[in-house]
Amino acid sequence: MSDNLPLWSKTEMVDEVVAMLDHGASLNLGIGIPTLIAERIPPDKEIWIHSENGVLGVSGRPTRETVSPTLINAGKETISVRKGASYFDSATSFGMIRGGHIDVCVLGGMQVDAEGSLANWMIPGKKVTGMGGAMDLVHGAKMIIVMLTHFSKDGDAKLLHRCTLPLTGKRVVHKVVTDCGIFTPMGDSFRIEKLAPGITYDQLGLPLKMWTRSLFQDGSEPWENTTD
Amino acid sequence: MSDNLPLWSKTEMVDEVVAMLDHGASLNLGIGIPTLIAERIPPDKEIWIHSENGVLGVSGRPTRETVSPTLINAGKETISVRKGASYFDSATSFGMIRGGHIDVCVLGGMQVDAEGSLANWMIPGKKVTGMGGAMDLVHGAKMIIVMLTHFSKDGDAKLLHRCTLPLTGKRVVHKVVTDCGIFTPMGDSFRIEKLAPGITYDQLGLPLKMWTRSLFQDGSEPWENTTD
Amino acid sequence: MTSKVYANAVAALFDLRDGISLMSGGFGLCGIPENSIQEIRRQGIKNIHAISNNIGNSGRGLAWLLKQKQISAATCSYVGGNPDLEEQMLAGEVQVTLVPQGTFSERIRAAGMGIRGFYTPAGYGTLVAEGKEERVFDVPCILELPLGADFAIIKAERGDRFGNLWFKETARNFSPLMAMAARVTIVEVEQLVELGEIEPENVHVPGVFVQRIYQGVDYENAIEIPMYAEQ
Amino acid sequence: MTSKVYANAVAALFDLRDGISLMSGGFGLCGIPENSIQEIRRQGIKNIHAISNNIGNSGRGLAWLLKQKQISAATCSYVGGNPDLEEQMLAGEVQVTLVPQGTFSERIRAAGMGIRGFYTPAGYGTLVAEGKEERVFDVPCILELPLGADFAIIKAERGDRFGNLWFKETARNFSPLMAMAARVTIVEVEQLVELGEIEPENVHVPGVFVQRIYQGVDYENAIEIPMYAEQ
Repeated sequence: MSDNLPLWSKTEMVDEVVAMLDHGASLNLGIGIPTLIAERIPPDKEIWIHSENGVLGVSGRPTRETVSPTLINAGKETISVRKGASYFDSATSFGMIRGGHIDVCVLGGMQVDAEGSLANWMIPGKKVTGMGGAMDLVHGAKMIIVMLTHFSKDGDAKLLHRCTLPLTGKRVVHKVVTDCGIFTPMGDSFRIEKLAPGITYDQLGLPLKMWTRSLFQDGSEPWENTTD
Repeated sequence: MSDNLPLWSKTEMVDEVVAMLDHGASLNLGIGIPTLIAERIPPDKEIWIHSENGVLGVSGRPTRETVSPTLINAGKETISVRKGASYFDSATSFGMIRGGHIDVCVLGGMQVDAEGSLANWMIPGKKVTGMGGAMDLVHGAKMIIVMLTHFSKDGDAKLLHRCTLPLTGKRVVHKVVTDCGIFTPMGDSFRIEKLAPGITYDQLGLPLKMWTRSLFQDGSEPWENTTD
Repeated sequence: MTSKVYANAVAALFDLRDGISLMSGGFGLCGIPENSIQEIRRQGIKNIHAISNNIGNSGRGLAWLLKQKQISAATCSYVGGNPDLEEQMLAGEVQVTLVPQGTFSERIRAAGMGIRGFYTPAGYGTLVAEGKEERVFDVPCILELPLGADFAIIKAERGDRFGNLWFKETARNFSPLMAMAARVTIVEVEQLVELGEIEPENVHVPGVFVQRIYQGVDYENAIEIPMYAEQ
Repeated sequence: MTSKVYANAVAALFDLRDGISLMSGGFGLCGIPENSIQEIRRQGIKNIHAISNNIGNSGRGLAWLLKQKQISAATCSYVGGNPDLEEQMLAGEVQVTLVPQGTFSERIRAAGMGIRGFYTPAGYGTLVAEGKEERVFDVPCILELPLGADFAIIKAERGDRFGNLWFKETARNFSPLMAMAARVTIVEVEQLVELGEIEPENVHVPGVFVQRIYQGVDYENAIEIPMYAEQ
């Protein structure tokens, strides 16, 4: 179903998220696509990246000279840190999240629903990986953003009225960024905040009643970007 | 009632407690008489003294040259520390106690009862000071020792069948050291572990049924120290 | 984000108002935020709910605010050695809630760490347990709830512009917990240092817990009970 | 007290036995107690209940014990990247309990700090909440209980004979919490230093939480996923 759509690339998705971040914000990045965000933040934007294994101030990748086996992110990849970084134990690290001290948390997902529930840790009967920190990360950050491709490999939309997979968190997601656009869970429908150029609402893979239009602050309507 | 008794001095009481401490033990000292313990530990006995305001490794007093306004004990007195000392926040400090990591805690008291309950923070209708850390300190340490004079100024025994003052902790005390001797709360009575030389059980200020004899490890009986 | 660094106490404490809940770090007079307390005294705001272990001591620290009748409620563990508080408590001018010190610390941490309640044995079987849920685990416990605040005023030895903090000796006490637990945490430091000057492993409070920071001045660092070794 | 310092892993791990619960610090392969794990592999003790975030990764760390079928139960948050565990879990050879990572950390801390239970929103409305008490505070929460162990094996960068520890970079992770939560905590260090060499303010784990310590040897310090800046 998505084969011929003018979808956003991963980089375009990442840049949409980066545009949502305020200067000085603190940010937790889940493993997978969100990790790319660290590499797309412009140098003049001071963002404090938290990784739940116990570091605040992730800056990017080390060189072969500076790499350290004891300096990794939650995806177990080597990282480097900026001046002003700090290290702490895992209880403090998750307390930062649970206690509401991190501004934005970006996670990957398998399904998101209109109620804001997220499923991203388990497919019954298939390989089990464990929830890791995801069930904690969805509680506490001031804004929870989920990034995922809009359609599964089988062409099914991953934005649903209600998730069918086991939940990671119930009513926790604030924004959803897919390769089709940006959406806000509204309870029984998603509000369309932005669509990738050329995407129309009837290509979003769910009945019309699942989508609600919203005006942008500048008065333009997202529909105007579409061929609808 | 206690005027003519051959009571232990404060120093003798303190030395009885010091004798109970194993080399290498960790020890929390309450404010008041227990503070003196820090100054009576022999140099060859390595004792790690904890003060609940956030220090482990208290060693004694500073000189006028080394004194620091940021280095105090829970009694707000200036202290010094030994090599290997550490500082930490108050949550960690009380977690050390509550979590059972401190071997011995010595507190002052107003009343102790045969059930092992302690009252040491409030006399209704009189001056209120607050419980400070006492209600936490009585839970968790492997041995809770209460030091107090055996009799009040009015001559009433402070070791009772049941405390009459508001409790600091219920069934928490393991040993009681008074100026008359050392006692173990047994539920309905106190077991006499040791008496100050010349003290007899009928001078202890409560009916005979409140006291139980015990044999020392060397086979001698505490009664043999008395004129009974 | 505007910068977290403010010129002084006047600039950093611009939005305090009557009726706020206010945490103040320090144990007795050790590690108290002297500049912030003096600025609050100058502002004269009223009906403060003060949350601090001692609410001042020996007529100093938060007792400066007590003397001016700026505090109407106090949550603390110990009022001994604080005649201003004892007097106003007995006169009914300050509503005092006494909390066991370990529970006080842990409730503040819980507020900062997003823990909604916890079970502790401290206070079981005492007046402190009245009205609280009791439950038996390996030992009988009572349920205690988080303790947060609108503002926290904190003093640290060193801090940088992101708000990373380092405390000296026993001046740490409740301050890192309060920094986590308040909606707005305002820190004064002996030394405002460059980013990176506090070694990342040795940061006591990561900057994300701090909203404002300024260089303090004229520290008294009073010693309450000086005791010296016999020399 | 006999000294806490032991000559090596063989000496320090003298009393492990079949059926123990065993915490192991580290995140993936970062900060794992390599010497202690190898000694347990040599000893061949069985029916271990392993409590560790990943129970090894990429065939290393605790996966060495999995390969020898020494682990019969595992409490962890993530099994991805650990084919040995996935295989034995699906074959029913290892009973795996998955715990959300923040809850995992906080439960271990609770065991160490004497907290008998706490309420957290993490896991509410999910499979994790099944069979647990739910209670609504500002948000719906579930009750979680402390997680302790018979033994903890920990690796630190520096440690002294009293057991004061200091960790490098992100190698700290769960280790300080586990040191608090186990009945016997056995630490191996890159550098065994003199008392006082770790600055008192910068001690990450005060020695009172540590029962045994030894100088480790031959550290591999493997990097799981090396990623480099384009140069």
